Amino acid sequence: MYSEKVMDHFQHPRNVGEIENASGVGTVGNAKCGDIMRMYLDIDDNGVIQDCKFKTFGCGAAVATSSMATELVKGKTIQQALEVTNKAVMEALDGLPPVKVHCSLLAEEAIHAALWDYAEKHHIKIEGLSKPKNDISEGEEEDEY
Amino acid sequence: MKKIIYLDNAATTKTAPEVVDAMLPYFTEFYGNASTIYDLGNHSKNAMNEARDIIADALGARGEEIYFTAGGSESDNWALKATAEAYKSKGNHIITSKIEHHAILHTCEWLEKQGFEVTYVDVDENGVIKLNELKKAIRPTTILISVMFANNEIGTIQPIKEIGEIAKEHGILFHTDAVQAFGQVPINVDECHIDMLSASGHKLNGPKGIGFLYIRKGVKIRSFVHGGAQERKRRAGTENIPGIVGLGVATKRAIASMQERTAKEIELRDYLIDRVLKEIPYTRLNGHRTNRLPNNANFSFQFIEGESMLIMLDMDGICGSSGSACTSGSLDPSHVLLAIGLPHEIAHGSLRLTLSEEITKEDIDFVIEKLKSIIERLRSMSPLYEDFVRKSKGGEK
Amino acid sequence: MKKIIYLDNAATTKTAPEVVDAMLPYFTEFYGNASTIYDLGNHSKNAMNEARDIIADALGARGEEIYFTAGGSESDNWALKATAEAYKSKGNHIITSKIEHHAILHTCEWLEKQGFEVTYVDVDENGVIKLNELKKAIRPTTILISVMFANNEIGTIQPIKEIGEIAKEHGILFHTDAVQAFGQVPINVDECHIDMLSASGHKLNGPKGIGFLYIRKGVKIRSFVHGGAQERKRRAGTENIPGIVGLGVATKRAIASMQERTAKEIELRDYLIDRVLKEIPYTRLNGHRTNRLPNNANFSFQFIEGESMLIMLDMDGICGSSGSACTSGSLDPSHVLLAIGLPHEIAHGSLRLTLSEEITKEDIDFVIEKLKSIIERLRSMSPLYEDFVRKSKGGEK
Ligand SMILES: Cc1ncc(COP(=O)(O)O)c(C=O)c1O
Ligand SMILES: Cc1ncc(COP(=O)(O)O)c(C=O)c1O
Ligand code: FES
Ligand code: FES
Repeated sequence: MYSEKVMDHFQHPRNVGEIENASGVGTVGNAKCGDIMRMYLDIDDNGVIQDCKFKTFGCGAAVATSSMATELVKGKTIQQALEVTNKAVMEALDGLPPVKVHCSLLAEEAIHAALWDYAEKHHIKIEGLSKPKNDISEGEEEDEY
Repeated sequence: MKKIIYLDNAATTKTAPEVVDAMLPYFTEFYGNASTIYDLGNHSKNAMNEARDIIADALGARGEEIYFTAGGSESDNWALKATAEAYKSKGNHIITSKIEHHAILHTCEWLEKQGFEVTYVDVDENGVIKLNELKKAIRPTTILISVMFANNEIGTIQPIKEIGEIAKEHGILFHTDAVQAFGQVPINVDECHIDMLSASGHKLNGPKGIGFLYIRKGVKIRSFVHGGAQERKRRAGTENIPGIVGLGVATKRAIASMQERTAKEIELRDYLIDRVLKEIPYTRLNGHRTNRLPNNANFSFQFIEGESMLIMLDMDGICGSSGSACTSGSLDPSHVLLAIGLPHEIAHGSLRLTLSEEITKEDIDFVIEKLKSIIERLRSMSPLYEDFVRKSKGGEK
Repeated sequence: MKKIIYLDNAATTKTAPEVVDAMLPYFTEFYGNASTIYDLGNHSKNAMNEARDIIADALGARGEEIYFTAGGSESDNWALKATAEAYKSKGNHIITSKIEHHAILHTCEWLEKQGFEVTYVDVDENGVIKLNELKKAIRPTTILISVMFANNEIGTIQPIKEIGEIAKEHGILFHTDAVQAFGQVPINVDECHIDMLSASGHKLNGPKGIGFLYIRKGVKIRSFVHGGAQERKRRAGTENIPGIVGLGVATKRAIASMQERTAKEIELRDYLIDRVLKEIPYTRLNGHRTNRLPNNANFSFQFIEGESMLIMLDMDGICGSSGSACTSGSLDPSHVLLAIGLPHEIAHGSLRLTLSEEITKEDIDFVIEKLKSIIERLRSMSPLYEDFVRKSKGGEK
């Protein structure tokens, strides 16, 4: 069901854990399935993400996308991190089954939530970042039979 | 190949080798259509009626009351839709439970769209139907009560005899989905006042794609699959003779070995339940502690999500399930676990392990060890667990 | 054992040994439920999707347009009932032919009881549907045309492409019961504008109890069997993996051998037809002379009753049928033979012989010799024949 990359990131998730006194922490829940992801960011004075860790209560895809997302944002600037969309995460994982596309949104939203927390703590405004929703759910329609 | 410990026997079972052996001649040698006049067709007809009698015997019924179908889902659809059609002049109300299989629930929803009214009776925290609510739900227009014999997720066995008596007292038809119970627990349709009963071959080491509906003689019921005159004109379609023969042999086998097999399964199941509850914290058992299917254990592990757990178990060669396999297309937590009162996030972390006669104590020991480390690992990754630990620590200060 | 000459391949076929071989591992080794997450279940899922693709390829369709069922009858019921349900806001009129299989006709009758209107279009004396009548039957409320690809009794192949074009022109859905045609004649769903197509495994040396419904992408259709999320939520029930694998292999086999096999069958069929018509007096061929299934011959022998003929043939080891096997529960003469204009007493004396690739010219010669003496014997016993002879003699005086 899952690609080899997904299985690899599931079996050996990168950057699991917490960051003490993180620059930003974001927790998001997925209304569609009830799963939850938390992202910790350590951002230096130049606005570069030095470290990133996550915790996830979710399916295999949720764990793998969290892991991949942390890899993708590490070492990036805030602006670059904003470009790590769910599509980018999915591509990096060689794709997800259709029913699991929503899981990758969790990762994107968690990054945004952590950045929002950082911005609030530091009283700055990040271009292109809007207040994250507590619960994400997307408009993908199930066929009605 | 890695050793596999298959603990998903409620989803489907291995077809027993003697069942396959019995089926084989009916593919390539006695392949005649049972509805024909020549000798080759008679072979098929005789084999089919032998299977019918074996099944009838197992239920205390008569051969002519057994109608073969393609499986449990078709039997459930048939029982409900065709009874509704046949008895709609008498009334339009049906009673069922909140924890039925989707083959019943979605059929009920469909019937509601056709103008029928359905009451979904509650269950208690062990998954046992509330009999007083069931009684209160009865109306003069009630034509059918359908309550499953045993639940496929949490294994709870329902008070079928009591329900049958209530139905009988009120002159209401009683159907039971016995897909999980047939071959696992003794069933007598007369003692329990069962008018219709669904079962499916692949749950008792028989083949997939075959099942039956028991219909008590005298019950008016229409066809569900219309067409040829097979199954006494009640179920059309060329008879699946190999499947029917396989189901017959599987039934014979399940009934003959039931006592010994389930005694062993109950012992192992209880060993599994006791150790897991003792050795893994923040864990609960779902379903009734004793009144449950011999091979069923169902746990909820707090702070943990089911799919991740299943994938990790699979890596260790352990096949289990989270919620019902048939509903894995859905992301919603199991309606059964919600009905017994679990909150969403706990329902998410459920694990169903269903044993077979092949499972040993060593297997169970292996599973428990693996499970312990998987749960620990997943909890260490879980933001919910983090919050919980933080809060407890906060409380200790 | 006595040698059997099996000439009832339209009723059912021998499951090919390579089909059985392909199925075997899925009973006892890869028995996992396809709707599960672990590796064992993936095995099943992959095997199932491979079969789906083979079948789709055979029709010029896509894998996701193939939905597995328990056989032709279920497919026919599903196609008609669920389309009617889904499109009833558009209209309540359905068009079919007078010579459909009972799986279509009885379903139509059921739909009539639910308030739908059905036009049963006539056929000509060869069993070909009257296209001008079909066109005239179309109303603004027509939602579905269902015409069989080839008839199971008389073998006549219908002008499916023309019907498809008419349906398309009027924006009406087109279903075809291809249970007899699939694997026997080339079919392309796009060329013929087919929206839905029914087939059944056991008619093409596949297993019994498995079939499929092709549903063109975009066709709104409801479920017929409600329940679990299998078959993209459209057909509930644990997937019959061995059956599905068998159907896949049978399809591959039938498609690969089609040209050579049917060329041989046509030659033998024509040899049989020519000799019977020449050597047995008062005999007619039913169905179209050339536009018929490669393996189908159907005769009416005047002054003779079908069952007696079948029993005598069986004594010589020959399996044939009189009318459709599926209607043998009924004593009425075949609705197909009546529709092509045969009077009752001639319809009663019909014999259908349907060949397979295993049949040789020697077999056919044997059958013709036996048939000649059986007909002679039965005629010598027939009062109808006596009257006839008397009358003819009277005429000669
Ligand atoms: C034309 C036709 N349609 C439908 C069916 C029903 O198929 P099954 O008996 O496999 O359900 C048959 C076979 O009996 C048939 O010949
Ligand atoms: C209680 C119950 N009812 C009905 C079914 C449906 O049976 P099948 O999948 O064989 O159609 C199942 C199995 O999934 C079940 O467990
Ligand atoms: S199913 Fe919930 S995140 Fe994947
Ligand atoms: S006399 Fe027997 S069926 Fe007509």
